[in-house]
Amino acid sequence: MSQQTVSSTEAPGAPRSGRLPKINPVFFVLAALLVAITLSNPNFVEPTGYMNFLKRAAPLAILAAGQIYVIVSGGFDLSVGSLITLTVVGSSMLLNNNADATWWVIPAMYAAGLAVGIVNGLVVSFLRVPSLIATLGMMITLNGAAFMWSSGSPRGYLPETFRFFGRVNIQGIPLIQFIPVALLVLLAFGSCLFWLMHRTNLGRMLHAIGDNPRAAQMSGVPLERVRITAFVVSSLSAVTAGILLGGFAGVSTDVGVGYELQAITACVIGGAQLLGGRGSVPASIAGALTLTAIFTLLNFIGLPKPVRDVVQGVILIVAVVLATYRRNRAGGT
Amino acid sequence: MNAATLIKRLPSRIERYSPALLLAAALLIYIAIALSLGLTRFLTPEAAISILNRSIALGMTAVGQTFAILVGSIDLSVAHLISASAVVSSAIMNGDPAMMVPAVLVVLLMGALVGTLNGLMITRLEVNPLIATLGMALVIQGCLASFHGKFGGSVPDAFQFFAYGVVLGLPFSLMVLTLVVVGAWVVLRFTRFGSNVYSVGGNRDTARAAGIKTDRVVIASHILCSLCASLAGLYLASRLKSGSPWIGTEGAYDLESIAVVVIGGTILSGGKGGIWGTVAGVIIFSLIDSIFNLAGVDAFAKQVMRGIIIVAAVAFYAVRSKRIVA
Amino acid sequence: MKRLLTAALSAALIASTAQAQQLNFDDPAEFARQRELLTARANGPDGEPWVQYYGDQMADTAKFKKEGPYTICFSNAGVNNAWRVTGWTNMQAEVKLHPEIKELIHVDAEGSDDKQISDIDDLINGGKCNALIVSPNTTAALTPAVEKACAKLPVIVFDRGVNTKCPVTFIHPVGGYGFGIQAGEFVAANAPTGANVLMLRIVPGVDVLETRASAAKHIFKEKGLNVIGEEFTEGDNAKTKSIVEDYLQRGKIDAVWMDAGATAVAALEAFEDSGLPLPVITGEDQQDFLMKWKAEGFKAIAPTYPTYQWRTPIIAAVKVLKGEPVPGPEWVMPQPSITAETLDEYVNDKMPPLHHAMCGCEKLPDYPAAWGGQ
Amino acid sequence: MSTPSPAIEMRGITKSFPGVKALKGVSFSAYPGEVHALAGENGAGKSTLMKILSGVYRLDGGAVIAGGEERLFTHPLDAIRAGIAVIYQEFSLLPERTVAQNIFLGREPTRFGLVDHAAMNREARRVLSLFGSAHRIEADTVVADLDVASQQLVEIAKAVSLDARVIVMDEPTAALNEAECEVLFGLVDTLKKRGVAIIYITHRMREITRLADRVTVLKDGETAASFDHVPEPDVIVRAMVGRDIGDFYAAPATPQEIGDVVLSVRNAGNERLTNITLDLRAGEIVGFAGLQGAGRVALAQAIFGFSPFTEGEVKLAGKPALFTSPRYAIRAGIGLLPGDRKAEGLVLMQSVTDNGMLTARALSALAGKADATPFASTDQMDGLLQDLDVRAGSFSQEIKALSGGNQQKAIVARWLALAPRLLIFIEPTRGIDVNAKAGIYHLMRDLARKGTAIMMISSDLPEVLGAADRLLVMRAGELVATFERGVSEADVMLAATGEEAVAA
Repeated sequence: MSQQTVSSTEAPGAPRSGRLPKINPVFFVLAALLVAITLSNPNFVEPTGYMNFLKRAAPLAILAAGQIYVIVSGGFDLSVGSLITLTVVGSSMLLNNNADATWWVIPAMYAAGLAVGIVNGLVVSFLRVPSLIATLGMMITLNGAAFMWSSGSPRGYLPETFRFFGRVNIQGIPLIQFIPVALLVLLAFGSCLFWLMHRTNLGRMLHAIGDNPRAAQMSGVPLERVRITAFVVSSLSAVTAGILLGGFAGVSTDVGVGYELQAITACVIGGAQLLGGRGSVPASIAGALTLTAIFTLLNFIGLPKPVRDVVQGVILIVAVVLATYRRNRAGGT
Repeated sequence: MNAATLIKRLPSRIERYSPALLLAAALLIYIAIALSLGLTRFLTPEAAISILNRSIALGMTAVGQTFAILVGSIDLSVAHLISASAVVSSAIMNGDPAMMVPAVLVVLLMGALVGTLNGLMITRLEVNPLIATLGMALVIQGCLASFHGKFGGSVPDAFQFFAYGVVLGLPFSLMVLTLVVVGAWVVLRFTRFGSNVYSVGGNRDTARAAGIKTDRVVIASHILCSLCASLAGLYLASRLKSGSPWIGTEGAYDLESIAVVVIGGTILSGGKGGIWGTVAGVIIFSLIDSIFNLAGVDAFAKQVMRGIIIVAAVAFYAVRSKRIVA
Repeated sequence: MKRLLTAALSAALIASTAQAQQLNFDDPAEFARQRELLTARANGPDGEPWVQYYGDQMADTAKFKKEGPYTICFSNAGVNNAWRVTGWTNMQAEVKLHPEIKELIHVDAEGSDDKQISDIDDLINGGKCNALIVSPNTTAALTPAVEKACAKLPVIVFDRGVNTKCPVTFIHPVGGYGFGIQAGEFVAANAPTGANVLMLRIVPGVDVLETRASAAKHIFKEKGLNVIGEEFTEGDNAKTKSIVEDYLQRGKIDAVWMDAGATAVAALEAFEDSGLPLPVITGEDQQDFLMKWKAEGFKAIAPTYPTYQWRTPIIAAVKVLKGEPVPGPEWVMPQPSITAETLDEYVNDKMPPLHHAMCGCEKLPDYPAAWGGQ
Repeated sequence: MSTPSPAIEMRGITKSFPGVKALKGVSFSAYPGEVHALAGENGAGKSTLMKILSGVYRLDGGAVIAGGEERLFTHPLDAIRAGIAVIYQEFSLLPERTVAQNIFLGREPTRFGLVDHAAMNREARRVLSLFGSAHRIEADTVVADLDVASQQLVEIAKAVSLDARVIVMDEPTAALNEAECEVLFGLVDTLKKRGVAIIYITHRMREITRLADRVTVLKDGETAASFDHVPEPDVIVRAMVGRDIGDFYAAPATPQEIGDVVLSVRNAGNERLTNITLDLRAGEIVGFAGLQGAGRVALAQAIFGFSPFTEGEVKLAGKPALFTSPRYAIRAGIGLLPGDRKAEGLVLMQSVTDNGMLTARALSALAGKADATPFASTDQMDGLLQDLDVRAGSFSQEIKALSGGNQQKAIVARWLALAPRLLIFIEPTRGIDVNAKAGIYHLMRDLARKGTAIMMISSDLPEVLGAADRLLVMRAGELVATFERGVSEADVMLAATGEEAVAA
């Protein structure tokens, strides 16, 4: 409505003063938090300190890196938490204490994730159910399915072959002594998703459909395919996170609870725009690390859980307010 | 009026009765299952009342959520507000009938405060409603947990009349819910504020251009939403004799109330829908619950089916629209 | 003005909640009673703790006598954790031992008080039930519904109780203090004097768990142990592991005390992954913990909250309907701990990791398949 | 005729948006009982001025004087209370609500505090009856069920029902046929007699001649001319355009330049179109005229596969071309520049380059490199944007800060990268200032010279007449006339409205 007049005058585009490389503030916040953690616990600079931190943050970071795909495309994926549960429970059921089965169980879980992502995408694209509701339904369904499958008590232990990814540290690395496999997984998965989002057509298409789906459609963007891909990426990241979490901590039936909201929170802290059009994979990963760092810090300084909830809530709101403020100040409508 | 416009207006007529259609379908399934299992006693008026009685808290919350969604917002903090209301009311009453009125007042005031804050964050700070209310939920949860081990207390027997009292053969709580529903209907249908809710939800710019103070409408809707949640909290405190800090979250009232509202045909982006759809949605949910209980479906399978039903019901409305959703 | 009012009200609120706080989970009399029961001898056949009971007070059930076959109804708080899953399987198997039971109608409240109240309502209005078994989701909340049910039919409550004496009997093991005492005393006896103890809790505010913690704290205080922290894990393995890792980074932990054993293995793995020797630990009878214990041979005890108590309500219900006396109004059953000496009886690598070994289910029909074993 | 004190006066109004100075000290007034026409090209600042008057925007400088005192409108409500009603160009109706609810939006009649639906419908019917029996609109119809003309009338009724002292009408006739226009003109006369001050925004000279008492022309955010009488149309036009029309449009195509048939449509139709038959040739710009809702956009969307033809035969370069989605149409070589750039064309939060690359990327493999598609690399795109003289601080800046003309050129670049056979321009110069307009016309001609078939849809009749080689007129979903270049505006209007007598 306003656009017509806003853009009326052909201003010779007073070129924006110097395009300084804009660094997402989340990185500064993360750095500050890490300094604070170090101050409250000097042992943090030891490899065990920061490596444990990274290892523990890896699942959420991967999840956020996947969730950002759906958020950039304009939606939400609430089903990731229960997909994590399904991955852990399902792996336990399929492995059935057989360590040699890992090689096919992991692909099988990825296949399940793929199916979940496709269904989410199809329901949103073709049944036109808003993703908030579609993935909420999926979340409830998957949770029920995980329990139904295992009758509430998953059958097998997760063998060391499976737990390798989430638990093992590779020793004997110069300088840093050791490196957790989970961190390697995060680096590999994260760079894949970075490349896909920021270097390929898919990434630009995701931004386009989140920014203005109608314009994207009129420009020939295959809306459905792109949207389904976003949900698939998110689901696959959930399976990956599930494998890491199962590896890190073993079988349990409520591993995934609450992860969906944490992942969205991480993306928001990373400056993603809800309802689409803006977001970055590294910033979302940084957002996840920030969130984990906040929890760790609050743990170290011995704040009780209630305070942690309040802090998380306040940070969430402040992050969004600041992002909005920055954008408004930067001009535009 | 030519043929083309007639064709165009036909679907919008059907759409208006879709919640009723869904409700009828659920009712039919219920009756069919009851008959096929030979459980005719589940088809009596008493059974109907007991089905309705299942969803008093959800009903109250959903009425409030309808306002939030109609105005183009959403409220994820209701579940925690319900817990907080139940805990605070039972802590203040602490078995003393004299404290009933102050407790109710404090709880409603708290609801109004939470609603106002939600509304202010959304309008003045321009925070996405999902994030604003999610943040609020976390803050409430934190405040609640900081009272952990200190809650206790219980409501006096007199207060339990709210949940268990019977007036003229009808449960008192059901009458309260009916009152809330009718009240909400009157507000939406017969007050200027109600019209404004639809207008702001339909198109905020248009509403503003027509001279509506849109921020106030959003804030007021959130206050109503929170008040309804507080009322639900009071009801639960009365029903359970005491408030526990997980009462709202264990009932998943945040997501369930949203699900019920959209199943009732109110669209998530706002401006279209209404209270009767929500009522239909609530009854559908209760019926589903009862159907599952009747048919002896186990809890996990029930969950699976409930998830599918939510999506299917919303798809039922949405699939015809040409609008792109995300 | 409004702000003032709010301030005043919140002050009043804090004052009144502070008062409510007096309802604490620290009852010295109960503590002493349970401490005694742990060493008392139970009545009933040896080796079948699910029909054993302390004391000799019996409930008269003649008025409930009825011709079979019976329909027994069960309002279950939920099957939302592994302990309840094992228990529920026990109960279903127990039913198979009683030909006089025609049907067990099971309604699952999915962890919601509100729903459970409706469920109980539906069950009694359905008019089909001869007896009602209730496993309440919350003590206070379910009291009115149970009272209502008592007026119509014999009610048997187990696991968590209700605040009324109206049920025929309330079946439960010794209790939370007992659990806390068993675990606390073991730690005190096996950790060095003045040892650092980390207390890992599930969530605050749950009565059974609060009493376990308060009992343990008593013992630790008594024996001069140093509690370095009390953390809530929400029963989440990953969170447990992270918390323990963080503590290990900052100092030494000699013993880990847990109010419930679900995440005991995760706590141990934190030590392993940090390359530290395993501490003195208290777990529970979950199979994964027992397996680990057996394999690594660390100092541990597994107090139990036995799942065999899920068999007893069925036994009791049948007795009640036959008019036979049952222990009542409370049926307190033994609550054994698994120790290094008895570990071999319970550890079983054929059973699933989250199976609770103290199930008394080994001789039940369909064992082990129905419990997920091989 | 005018009484001494103006009903509304605006003095030295200035207004800036980030990067744009939209109004540079404009003064304007309207007296009770007069029609003051406000003319100007699209984007001259008319709408901004009126949005300040109606409280949608806050002014940066200057003063608004209503009823003798200075007012600061911070919310539309302030303006409404001051007796100012606006009929917006973009419909501000809520599609899901009834006609009566829309008319009384935000000020529903109440009784005992409750909305009196009966009274509201009654009152709505009374207001609607002003339009006479020719055009019947039921008060309880849902607006979404109305056709475009009826919606425009509801919009007018909404303003009239306010009993305002000042009514602003922003191009109110765009969707109306001749009979409906006459109804509106009659209504304006009635309001005038009642002493209402009417600000009438239009660029149709005919309406200015028919209705106006005074005329003010805006150009580039400034008052270009102001007349206390109604001057000859060409005087107004010159003031609006600010230069000779001669070189404004590019030279027409010579017969040699017009090549083979690119698109041929035979007896095609769908829900909104009937029996469409036409040929579009390489090198030719074909203009489409008609009222709003006459089916021109529907035709473009049908060819483009957005709301496809359901019957008939379409061929693109000899091959069957009944596309069911824009993607297929684009692949086959059809491009479309939407009329509502913001809603359908731009991805506002993305960079200028990204907007230019959108289609090239959309047609490439999803996993392919975003910086080097088979159609264009980002470097080539930046070169193209430079060639089109897109002015931006940097092509990596978000496109939303650019002016309308530059945005439009970025969309043109999007299509140029694909070298389409047929390019459809819908309202190509909407919201674009005069100088940039000429640029767009010349660009269209250059494209045609390179062998592209161009379909041009515009509501600006002089523009279509000036820029097109051939003119097709649509009415009610049908093609009703074909004109060669040089036809008069009156003949086109006659065909478009289907009326017998047309005032010049």
